[in-house]
Amino acid sequence: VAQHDHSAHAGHSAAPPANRAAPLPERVKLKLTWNATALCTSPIAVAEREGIFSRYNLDVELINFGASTEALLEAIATGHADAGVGMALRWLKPLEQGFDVRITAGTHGGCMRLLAAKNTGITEDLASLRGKTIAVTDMAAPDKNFFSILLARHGVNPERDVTWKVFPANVFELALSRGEVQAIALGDPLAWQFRKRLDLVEISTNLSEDYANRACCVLGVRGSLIRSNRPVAAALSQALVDAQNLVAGNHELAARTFAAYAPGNVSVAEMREIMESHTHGHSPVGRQLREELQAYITDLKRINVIRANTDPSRMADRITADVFA
Amino acid sequence: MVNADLLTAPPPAETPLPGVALDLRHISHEYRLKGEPLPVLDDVSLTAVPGEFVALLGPSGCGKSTLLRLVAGLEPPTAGELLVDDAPVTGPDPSRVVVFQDPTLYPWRTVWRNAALGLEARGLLRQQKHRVDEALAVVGLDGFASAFPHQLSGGMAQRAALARALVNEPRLLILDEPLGKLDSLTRIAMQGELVRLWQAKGFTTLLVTHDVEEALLLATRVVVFSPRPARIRAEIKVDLPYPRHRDDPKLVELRRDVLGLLGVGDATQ
Amino acid sequence: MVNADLLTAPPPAETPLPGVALDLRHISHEYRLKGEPLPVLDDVSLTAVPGEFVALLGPSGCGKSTLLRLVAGLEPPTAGELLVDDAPVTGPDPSRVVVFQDPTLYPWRTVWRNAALGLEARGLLRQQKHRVDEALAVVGLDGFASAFPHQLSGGMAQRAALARALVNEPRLLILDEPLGKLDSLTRIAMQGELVRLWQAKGFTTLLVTHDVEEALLLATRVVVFSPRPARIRAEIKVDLPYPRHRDDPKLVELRRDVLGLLGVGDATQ
Amino acid sequence: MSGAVDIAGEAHPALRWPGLWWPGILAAITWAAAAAVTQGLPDQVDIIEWTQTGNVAIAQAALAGLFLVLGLTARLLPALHRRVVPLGPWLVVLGAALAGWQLLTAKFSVLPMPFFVPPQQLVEVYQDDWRRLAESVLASLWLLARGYALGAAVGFVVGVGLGWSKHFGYWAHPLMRLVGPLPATAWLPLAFFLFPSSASASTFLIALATGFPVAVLTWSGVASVDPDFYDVARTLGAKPRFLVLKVAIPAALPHVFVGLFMGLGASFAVLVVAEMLGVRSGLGWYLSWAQGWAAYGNMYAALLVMALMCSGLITLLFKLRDRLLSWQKGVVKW
Amino acid sequence: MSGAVDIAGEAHPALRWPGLWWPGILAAITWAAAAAVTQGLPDQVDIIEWTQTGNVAIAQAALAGLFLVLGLTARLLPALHRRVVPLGPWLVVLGAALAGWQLLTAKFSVLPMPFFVPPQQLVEVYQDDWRRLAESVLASLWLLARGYALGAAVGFVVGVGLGWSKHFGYWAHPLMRLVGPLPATAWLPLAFFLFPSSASASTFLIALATGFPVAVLTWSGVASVDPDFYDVARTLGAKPRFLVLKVAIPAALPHVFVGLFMGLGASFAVLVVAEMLGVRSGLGWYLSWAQGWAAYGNMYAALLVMALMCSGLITLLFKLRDRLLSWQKGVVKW
Ligand SMILES: Nc1ncnc2c1ncn2[C@@H]1O[C@H](COP(=O)(O)OP(=O)(O)OP(=O)(O)O)[C@@H](O)[C@H]1O
Ligand SMILES: Nc1ncnc2c1ncn2[C@@H]1O[C@H](COP(=O)(O)OP(=O)(O)OP(=O)(O)O)[C@@H](O)[C@H]1O
Ligand SMILES: [Mg+2]
Ligand SMILES: [Mg+2]
Repeated sequence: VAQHDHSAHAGHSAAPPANRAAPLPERVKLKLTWNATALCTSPIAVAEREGIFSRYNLDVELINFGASTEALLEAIATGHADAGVGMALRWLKPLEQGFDVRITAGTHGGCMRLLAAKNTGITEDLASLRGKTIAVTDMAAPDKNFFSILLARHGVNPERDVTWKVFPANVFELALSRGEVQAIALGDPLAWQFRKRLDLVEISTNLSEDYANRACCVLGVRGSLIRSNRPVAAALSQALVDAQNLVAGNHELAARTFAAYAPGNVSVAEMREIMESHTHGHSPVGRQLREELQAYITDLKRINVIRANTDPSRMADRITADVFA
Repeated sequence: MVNADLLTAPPPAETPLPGVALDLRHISHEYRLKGEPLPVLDDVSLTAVPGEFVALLGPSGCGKSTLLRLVAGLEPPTAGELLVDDAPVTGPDPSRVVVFQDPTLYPWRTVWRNAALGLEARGLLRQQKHRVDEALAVVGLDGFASAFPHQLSGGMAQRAALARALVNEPRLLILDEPLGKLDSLTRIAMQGELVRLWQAKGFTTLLVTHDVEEALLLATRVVVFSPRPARIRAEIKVDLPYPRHRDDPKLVELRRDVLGLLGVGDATQ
Repeated sequence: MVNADLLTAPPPAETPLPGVALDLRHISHEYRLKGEPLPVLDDVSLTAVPGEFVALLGPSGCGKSTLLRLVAGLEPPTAGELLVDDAPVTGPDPSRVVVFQDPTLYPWRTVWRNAALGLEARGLLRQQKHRVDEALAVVGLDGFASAFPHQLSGGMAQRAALARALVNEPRLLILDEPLGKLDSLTRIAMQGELVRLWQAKGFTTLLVTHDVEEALLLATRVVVFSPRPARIRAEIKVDLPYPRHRDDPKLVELRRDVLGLLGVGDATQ
Repeated sequence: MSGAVDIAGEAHPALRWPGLWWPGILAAITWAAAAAVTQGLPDQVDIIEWTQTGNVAIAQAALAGLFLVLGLTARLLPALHRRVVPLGPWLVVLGAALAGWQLLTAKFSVLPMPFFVPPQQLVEVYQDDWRRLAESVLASLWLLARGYALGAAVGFVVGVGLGWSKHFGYWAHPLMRLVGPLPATAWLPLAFFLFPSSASASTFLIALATGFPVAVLTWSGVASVDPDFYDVARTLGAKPRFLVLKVAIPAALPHVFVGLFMGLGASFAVLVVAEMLGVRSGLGWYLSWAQGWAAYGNMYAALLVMALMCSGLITLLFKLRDRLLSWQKGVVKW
Repeated sequence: MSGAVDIAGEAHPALRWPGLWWPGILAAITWAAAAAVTQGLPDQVDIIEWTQTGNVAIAQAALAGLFLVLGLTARLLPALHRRVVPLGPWLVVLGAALAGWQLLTAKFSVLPMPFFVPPQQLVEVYQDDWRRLAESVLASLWLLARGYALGAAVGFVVGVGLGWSKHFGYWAHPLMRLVGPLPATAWLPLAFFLFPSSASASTFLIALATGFPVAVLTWSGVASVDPDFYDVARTLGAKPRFLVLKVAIPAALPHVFVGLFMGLGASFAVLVVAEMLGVRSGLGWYLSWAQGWAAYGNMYAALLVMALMCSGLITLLFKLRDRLLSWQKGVVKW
């Protein structure tokens, strides 16, 4: 993992977008957790390598947290990290329980796919899933949450009309080929690879319908940090938004940067293709972010993930912070 | 303790199996102690005709128990030849039953099931259950058939081990101080019982004991060993009729001889 | 085997600690066997003046070892009072050293370190190392100081256990058949050594043995027990000077008496 | 051994009162305090409102009453007294612990939500979610039963084989050394591939976790049998079959039980992993679900059930052992 | 025991040839076959093209040559012969297994990609990724060292306490029964909260996994010491301190080692979980990473390293035990 060395000032040539947060007066050390398997968060790696963090006088240490992003949230809430990037639909339920973490920015859209094997009678119509079994990585997975919302909107009761079964992602392929499940709900890069390699039907993604313009991953910042040092939170959020914008116009850069985190048999071209299927230009903050999250909360409430007596508007207020205001 | 009725009961009407002939030719044996060889037996040659009763005497640690292990077929000697009925010994055989110096009862079995071990191992338990009860009665443990070994006194454990051997029909009975922990009364009764069984069944007997008197009371021949490594220092034929008497002057004289051979001059005490 | 030099060496110049006075008052004890009480001692009363040498005789399993455990303070009696020097016994004490019926050597310690146990436990090992070597020499195990217990013969293990006790300076020495597995020569030497130590140090001694002769050769008083539950059947004062002789007609007569008490009439053999 | 400490919790002689059992009275006090704290102080309601606070207080008060009655009467009923006496100190401390727990979580938020939950939230979970929990317990028990039985049986046979046959050991030993310590997660894809259904794959994972310690300890047990035991049997005419079945195995049983015990612990440890394979309920499944939602209340509730279940199963195992090995006084304790 | 099977792999007398070591020659044949299969048949390239096929074939051929030389000369060099003889049968089988593996995966795709990978892919992973793997091994070793040492020490002390002091046992026993068998994952959030850094939280998880079996078995060991051993020491004036340190602990050591051994296995089992706590490298981390990408080649490569590491550490532990417990002939086998 030796790609950080020569990169501290490499990114100055990239035209900085309109700043909403200024660089910090002195250098601040931060710990940022992420999931280094999730290709969609590659802008974080880009931000580090291209010196975007340094531009805001941030000294960011990246900490990788295996596969489960709720551990990431716990790490932030317990002060083991200052901030982290995770999936909104994974985090909202835990955030409802009262973690002291605020969401300051959305990073990008896309990366969840609902796929089905060809010969199962499942079409691109969500209603065709009725009576089928769908594999998910766990019962609290963001993909499960998202496609449950989607199914509910299409008149399929996600709790009764379909069966969700938990499997580790790396055996989805087997579960499909064996007929234990007919469809899978999964995030990239594995979802993308499966779709391509196994020639699966893509029933839907989280870039469909109203969700085409909604953030999928979000930046969560330790509540105490926001309260005590808001400019740092702002700078960090800004740096990530900058990185997103940079990547949006240069998927190749993201793919090349992320190669250091991928196994040897995954090619840069493949990663670029995956990146291109996401919406990396869309990084909401402030009001827009709050509204997107409130919409998610409302959706989750409808499918009984968020408690019935939780007020989406109040919760959205509580879990977001407009660091640029 | 000892069931006197059973001791005098007539021997069961079975055809006695003849005892084996024993032929030890130039047996030597060594152990290893911290890498060094420790010679234990040194060129021991010994024969016994079928039905003989040979007692082995010798200083502590000289190698008597080791010799018995070799005869039982539990270990091969380092050198020399060991013949039973003219066939070399290659391993243990149920015709040669051993009473070890330590009782070595199986802690997970009751006294009865310990005594039944030989019959069970040879699949004869079903038919010959009564033999177990008889043997326990002979050693005076009929009241403790269902006790576990850890509930026995030292002498009782030794008697249980003796019963375990007697249940079988050995053609060679190998005894390593079988009566060492017994009080005089029980001991004398057991000695009488041994002689009675030996005479009735005609098996060959090898007995290690530290009690010179016991050796002379029981055996037809007494072999005296030197200190380690054991060599045969003397063989004494005991040509007295059974039952023998402790006070028989012939026996008292032999006793003095043997003690002398063992280095215990009369003057000592 | 036995180092004769050391046996006759003058006793080390230490002030002998006087032996303890022993007073057992109406001691009874029972175990449980499958839920049923098993009475083992029945109203045993016994006293010993300081420096006395009391031998206990009795049938196998009658309760001798149990009595020694009580005196050692390892178990409280079910009923009765147990006084040592007029103070009730509440637990074991290093002034009362026991040689158990089984050697019970620690398998993870060499013979030397086993013998050193008492000194180590009382923090005296550093100064008194030589005592361990001496004790091992006394029992003839100086060549096996670094052997592990599983490398010893039965008699050697017993001698090691004896050495472990002798290293200490008991005021009461409790011996449970300490010489049972020894050959005559070693046994006689050990008997001599015991008497010598006892005379030199003046400790009180309780000895369980199955050898009537041994009891009479060593003890000033012999106590004979009935079968379980043990009751005192007789006490015999042995008023003979030391060193005693096996063939002393007085001793031979006493022997006949005691055997008679144990139920072994002369006619038997 | 030493410390024959007076566990009975007898009060200082000066405090001894005819007919009173002081620890019971003390327990009544601490439990009453817990009830008072629960009911009397306001919840620091922030995010969640607890519905069971009152009920918890009532239950605590009721128990306090019971302990008071026991404290006043137990000495008069010797049989009862003998049974409750060992519980005394624990009851006192439990009451105090409940009060402290209540104060630290719901009342003063010293231990922050959502990591720490007050007792009333646990009660809430059991009340609201008992159906799913019960279903999960049954599913897990059934999975464990299959996997454990299989693993224990195979492990035992392999262990005996290793301890007995040099030939078997030559081939099995290197395999076991290499394969035994691998974590269950590593087996997931292979297990799934090799077994026809996910249920059988889960069973396999449990069996594997169980089998390894059972095999190693059975092997050890067989290998450490006192060689004299073999000598005795061999001189009495025992054939190898008898030596294995009647000497080696009984003598090895204490070790085997250690293995069975360790295997049970290990099988619980892989339950979470094994229940990632397409099951629809199970404690492990419930745990991952609760963790994913950061529903710590549910998680702790499930953990408590799991701990009780494991502890109960181990107790059962040890009961069985005490019965089988009555000749041997408690070699492995639980 | 029985089965003094002839492991040396001696050939049938008729085949015995002066100076030839037949298993070596057979091994040469199977390894040559493996090389031929690897090089001679075309890869069923579907998704991945392997770059190391040729090198694997060359290595196999080289080993075949070595075995041939050994087969022809080993008998002439008795010292060498004695060392290689036990390997014979395994070498033969390994060669055959390699050939079979090659055939079933790369050549005929009977075992499908990506679940099964051919040897050349493992070689590729080691070649390309050795730096990251080595780093992971070191990181895991360091984590294990800290966690294991801590867990073993605490577990030992707790075990001695449980076995020795009734008082300690009264309080510790119920806690241990309840808490001991909980899976490591369950501790994750609490560990997070309670420990200042993720490194210490990971260490805690490993320590917990290690400590439980060590405590239980130390306890068992102390509790099962032959009471006569205490009697002997007590009559010789031993104080409780001496009884614990010089009697109970040495007598319990064989059990303690079983516990240490089980604890080592358990610590490996939680490595994956412990390394989910924000570490930057480690075998568990590597495994989850490889699994996240479904990179089975990398996963198997890491598993192999992990198995070897665990096996090696256990071997070390047993070497230590043989040294410490030389008075006792191998109670637990490895
Ligand atoms: N396994 C062993 N390893 C090393 N040495 C041993 C072993 N077994 C016995 N010895 C040694 O062999 C010698 C003879 O032992 P053996 O048990 O045959 O003596 P013995 O004549 O029966 O003595 P005793 O009358 O005391 O029982 C002893 O010196 C003993 O130390
Ligand atoms: N732990 C125990 N549980 C039950 N019964 C026991 C226990 N220990 C000893 N006994 C019984 O107590 C009786 C007396 O035992 P003890 O060991 O005192 O006898 P002893 O006189 O020393 O016999 P020996 O001369 O054979 O050694 C025996 O009948 C024995 O079965
Ligand atoms: Mg012997
Ligand atoms: Mg006794």
